[in-house]
Amino acid sequence: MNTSVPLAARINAIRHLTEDTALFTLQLTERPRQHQPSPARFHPGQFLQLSVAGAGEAPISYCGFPSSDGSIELCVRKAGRVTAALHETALGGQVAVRGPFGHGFPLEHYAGQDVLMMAGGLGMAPLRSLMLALLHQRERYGQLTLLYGAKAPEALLFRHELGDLANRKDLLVRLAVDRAGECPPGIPSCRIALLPALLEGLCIAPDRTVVPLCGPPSAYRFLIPPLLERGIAAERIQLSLERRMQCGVGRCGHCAVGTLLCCVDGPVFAYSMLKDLEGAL
Amino acid sequence: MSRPRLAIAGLTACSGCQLSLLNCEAELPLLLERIEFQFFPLACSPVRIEGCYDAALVEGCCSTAHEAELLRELRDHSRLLIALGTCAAWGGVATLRNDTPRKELRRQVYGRHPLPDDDVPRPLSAIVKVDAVVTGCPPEKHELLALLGDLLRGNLPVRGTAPVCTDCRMRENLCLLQERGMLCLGPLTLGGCAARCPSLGVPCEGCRGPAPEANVAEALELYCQNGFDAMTVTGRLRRFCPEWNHDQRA
Amino acid sequence: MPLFILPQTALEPFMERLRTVGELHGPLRGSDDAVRFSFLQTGDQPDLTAVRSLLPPKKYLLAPDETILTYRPAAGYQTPAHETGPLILLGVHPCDLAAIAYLDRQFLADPPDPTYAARRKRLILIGNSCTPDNNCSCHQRPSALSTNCDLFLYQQDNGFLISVETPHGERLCQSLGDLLLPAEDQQLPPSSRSNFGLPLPAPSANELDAHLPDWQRLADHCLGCGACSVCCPTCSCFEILEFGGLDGCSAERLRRWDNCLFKSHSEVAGGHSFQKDRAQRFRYRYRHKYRGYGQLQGVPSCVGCGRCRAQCPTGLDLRPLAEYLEKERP
Amino acid sequence: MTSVREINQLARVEGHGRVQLMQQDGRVVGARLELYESLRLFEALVVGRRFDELPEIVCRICSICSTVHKVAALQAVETGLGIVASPQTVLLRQLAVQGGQIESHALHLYCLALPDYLGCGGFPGLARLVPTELHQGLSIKALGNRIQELVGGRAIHPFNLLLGGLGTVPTAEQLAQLADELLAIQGAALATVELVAGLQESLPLLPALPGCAVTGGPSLFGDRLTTTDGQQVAAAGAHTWLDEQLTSYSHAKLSNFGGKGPYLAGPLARLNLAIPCEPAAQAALHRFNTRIINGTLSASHLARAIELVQAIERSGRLIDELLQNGIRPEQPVIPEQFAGSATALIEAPRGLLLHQYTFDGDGRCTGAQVVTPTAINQAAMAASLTSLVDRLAGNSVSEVKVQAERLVRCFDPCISCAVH
Ligand SMILES: Cc1cc2nc3c(=O)[nH]c(=O)nc-3n(C[C@H](O)[C@H](O)[C@H](O)COP(=O)(O)OP(=O)(O)OC[C@H]3O[C@@H](n4cnc5c(N)ncnc54)[C@H](O)[C@@H]3O)c2cc1C
Ligand code: SF4
Ligand code: SF4
Ligand code: SF4
Repeated sequence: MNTSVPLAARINAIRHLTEDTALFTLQLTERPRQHQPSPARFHPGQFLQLSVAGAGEAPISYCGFPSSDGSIELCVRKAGRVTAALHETALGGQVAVRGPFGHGFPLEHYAGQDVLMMAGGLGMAPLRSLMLALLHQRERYGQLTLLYGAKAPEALLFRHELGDLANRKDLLVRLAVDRAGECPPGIPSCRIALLPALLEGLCIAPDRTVVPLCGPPSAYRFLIPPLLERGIAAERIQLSLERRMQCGVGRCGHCAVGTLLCCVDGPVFAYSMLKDLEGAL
Repeated sequence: MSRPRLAIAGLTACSGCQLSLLNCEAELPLLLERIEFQFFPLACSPVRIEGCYDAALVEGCCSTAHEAELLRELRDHSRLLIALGTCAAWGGVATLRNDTPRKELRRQVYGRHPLPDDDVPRPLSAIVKVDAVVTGCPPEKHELLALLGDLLRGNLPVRGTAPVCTDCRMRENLCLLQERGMLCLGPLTLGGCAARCPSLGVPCEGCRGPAPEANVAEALELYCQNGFDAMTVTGRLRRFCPEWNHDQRA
Repeated sequence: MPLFILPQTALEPFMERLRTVGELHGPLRGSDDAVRFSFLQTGDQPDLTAVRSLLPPKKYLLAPDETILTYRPAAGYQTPAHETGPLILLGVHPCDLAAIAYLDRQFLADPPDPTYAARRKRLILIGNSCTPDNNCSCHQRPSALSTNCDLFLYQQDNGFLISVETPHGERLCQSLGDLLLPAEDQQLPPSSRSNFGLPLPAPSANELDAHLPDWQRLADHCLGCGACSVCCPTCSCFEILEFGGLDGCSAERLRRWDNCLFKSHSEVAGGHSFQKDRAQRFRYRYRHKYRGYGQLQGVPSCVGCGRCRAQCPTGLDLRPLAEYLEKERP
Repeated sequence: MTSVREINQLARVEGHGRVQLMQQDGRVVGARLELYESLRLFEALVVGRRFDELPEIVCRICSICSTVHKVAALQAVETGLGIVASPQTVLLRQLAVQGGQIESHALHLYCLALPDYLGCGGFPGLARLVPTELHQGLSIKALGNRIQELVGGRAIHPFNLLLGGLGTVPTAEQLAQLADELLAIQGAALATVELVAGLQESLPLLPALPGCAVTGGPSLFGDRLTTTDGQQVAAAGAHTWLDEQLTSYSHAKLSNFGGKGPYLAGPLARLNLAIPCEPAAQAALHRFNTRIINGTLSASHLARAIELVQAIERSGRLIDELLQNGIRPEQPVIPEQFAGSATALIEAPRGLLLHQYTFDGDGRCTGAQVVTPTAINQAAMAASLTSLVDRLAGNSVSEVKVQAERLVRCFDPCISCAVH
């Protein structure tokens, strides 16, 4: 499979989510070449490489639901050269993508399980993709919970969707923010607390709960211990790691996590794989 | 695509960084189509700071109140301010004897003649916020063109970190330090010049300034083992950058 | 596996014949006394007894700096055209051959890297036996001497014993028929390298002990100059850079050799680095070289060519550490 | 009532300078040139430095003249320490200096001066008005840079020019290639002479001043200073003869020529001193003899154009000689003594350049003097500005400003050099 050449895509929609983050909807305008997979077919938790000509390439997680029409949703924060260039690109502008890369969340093992999703900051992007997939076949899973923390209410991503989600009977949503601000409409509880505090009072059955986890690199150290304390086994905690990443296929050598490579062995890893790996967390 | 408006100015320096731009003879016509050189006293009149610039490229270190004022004015008028060349980035040759009082140096050249006071020459970042740096004495053509290519798109250049030695080994040069015992500053100097000097058998004089991850302490030891005294080595180090942390092991 | 003899006197015509097959490159000693793999013009005498070249032959497969994609608004991203036509590398030592085999496993695995694959495809490898020096550690990573080449030349008193390793090599020999003598009852020298590239047993826990003082000791002496990775035949980390053209719309994407001993190697946006101190990075390098990582985890990538030791300005040597740790293993 | 109007800062010249126009009752009555470039104090910076560092440091005085500064410094240090560079090195240095001359003259003529005659502000305007001519000028300039690159390793701050030799000697193939390019560019150089000769001059005709230049060696080189009024000064006495003084308004020292000045340095002075010319340059000089010999100041651009032809021919000649002698790789000569002092004279694109150094027994510099063409020309510039103001009596201030700036550009000032 040849994933080395980015395929052209058009920005079909831009929705500003926060001051520095926007949701981009892309439409492939170039057909995959021979032996090339379609970047529009993916599993939640996988990522693609997004190119903005003249600026370069950056790894971005899929954040939408795999759709048949070839559109791709990406939630991107302005962080540097490529992401800033993307934000400068106008609606209808051309970018390029290649992928999908890596292993996503092991959905096939989630059937019949309670899924406790925990997202910090931009970690909501890949988890949204997972959540949409879970909700799409809602009946296959047990209890679904989303714990989501951000710096401030204004920094919560997908505020326009959170209200509806919170009103669903089949999904429990809890939000935490570091400091006060204006809460999204329809959200009953937006606590000023750290993300792990949202676990308080949750009824968790450790042996049938899986925990997909996604947050900034520094967050994992304080997110994981409370889960272990609740008796959740290390294999049941699945986290998505962020590393410097350039080729996406395990060659450039930048995304090493101990002896594993984030791009091909991850970016989603079971905590059990990482816990003894130096430099992983 | 709108044409970015640039201001190109020189402070205390030799004009080499600006000249490097004019030395892109083959590319100049294309550059003129794509970029507006709004303020560029070396090559264009009139000299007037007006309106806003997308970027100001400033050469040289800052050594007078007048220059500091010009620098602040350019900063205020520009979205981006770029330190062009080693003097702007690190201080350069003009800062060679920053540890001797200016008065004393002035006396050596001008005697007791009264001259307006000047300051200790300093890099731009000591006065204003600098958005990006292109080092080199003078900077390399390809880096200038890459900078302009980035400015055309509103990007800032990517900054390398590898030292000159990396370039040098990539060009498959015999190491002058190791094999010829020369005082080559390659290990301590920021690369990007394709190891110009060692490739012609001339030891690197460090014209691009310190590499961020340089192991200064170890290099000093190594030079010493090769028979260079501390005075010679420090003198060399300071040719382009007055501030080195001799204990840095990064 | 047929064997032939190439008398020393026939080396020159042998090379001339090779030139009719493809572009001939080999180790050439320069006026500075350093050996580099270079284009061999008629009359150039390759140095087939040199212990090592400054850069390994990986430069023929992964250039220090190369364009991997070009962008034009109408055409999108495209891979640049690659040179075709055979390129013959003469005089590649067993360690370097093993290194190419290692790179092949990395770059030809699915999905193959187009630039590497195109370059590899045109390469004809003619191996050459050698006499290791103090910097070499090839004996630790035994593999068949002739692994991965088309022809292999064993140095003998008055010429070379040639073993044919691939059908390609066989065809080459046929076209050289009149220059070669049959090697009657000659035997291949015993090979001490029998299992290069095979996985090692899992590392013992203490091998990875972060608190070994040796890491810090090594790290303190490391200049961070990058020489070791640049000259290592299996170091293949690269960074990718994109440059926008002055026309405002075209662009070029480059890849350039990188180095795991640089902090920037593992830095992400915002400046967070996953390998902050040099000691950590040293251990990382050690593990890659002696333990392998990624898909080749457990497969050591040091082929023992000795370049990193020979070219380190402060004489750093991972070898004693490796030996020490090897002994520790159950 | 007296008031002051400034041209601040002068554009299209290297460095920072201004012209003050003294105004009385609405009329300009006087002018003063102020070179306010900030001080770098090179002559003090190098004190205490080892002899081999000097050329590398002082070439940073100016980028446009970095090659010639480097060569001047190398010659001074070598003479001081008794190093004799090989004939091959000497020829290669001459070649590099000619390359610098080509680059500098082409830059000045095409990018800095030409806009004055076409009524635009600089090269962006030229690209619009006379793209072909601009292209021609840039290709000449590029060749000057290629020469400096090949010999010096870099067009600006040529690191390959070392004490006693070169880091790496260019190959015969590289030189032969350059010779071909030089041959190919000759037409463009001759066309430059025609272009400049045909420009409509609007500056009042100001008499040229007596000139001074280096003589006694091959083109641009020599061991003494000669003036058009018949004086000859050996290198060692040149600094005293120039007699630098300090002024209250300029950061550049002002040559006083023992009170007998001012003297003009640069292309016009050189051609008036009949510095040896190659055939095509000789022919051009012959053709425009009346404009150049004892001509007016505004003929300096024409002189520069003729020198461009000369430098290109001369470079070709030097390469021929080098190739005929056969190119040999050489190791730089190493000094055997470390004490000494010497003065070197050389012609930079803008005129006479002097470097003078003294070293103690450890080869450390104890004293340095650098006198640059623009510093020498300062007095001549000031005098011509005064005559200009006289001539333009009655004109509007803005007109005087325009002409004053043009006049200054006739001298092609290099202010970083002047204030070093
Ligand atoms: C698997 C994965 C999924 C990601 N998903 C998202 C997402 O959905 N939304 C989002 O906004 N961001 C995401 N990121 C982070 C995003 O890739 C970085 O913010 C981005 O690379 C910054 O690129 P830049 O050119 O804008 O920044 P710069 O800082 O200019 O980048 C400089 C260089 O460093 C590299 N680099 C810097 N930071 C990172 C990083 N964190 N990861 C990889 N390479 C880096 C870039 O490749 C580039 O070459 C993800 C990262 C990874 C590894
Ligand atoms: S010659 Fe200088 S730059 Fe090159 S490797 Fe040696 S020390 Fe580094
Ligand atoms: S090798 Fe050193 S001195 Fe030479 S250009 Fe590069 S950084 Fe400057
Ligand atoms: S680690 Fe050193 S010895 Fe091993 S293959 Fe690389 S360069 Fe050769």
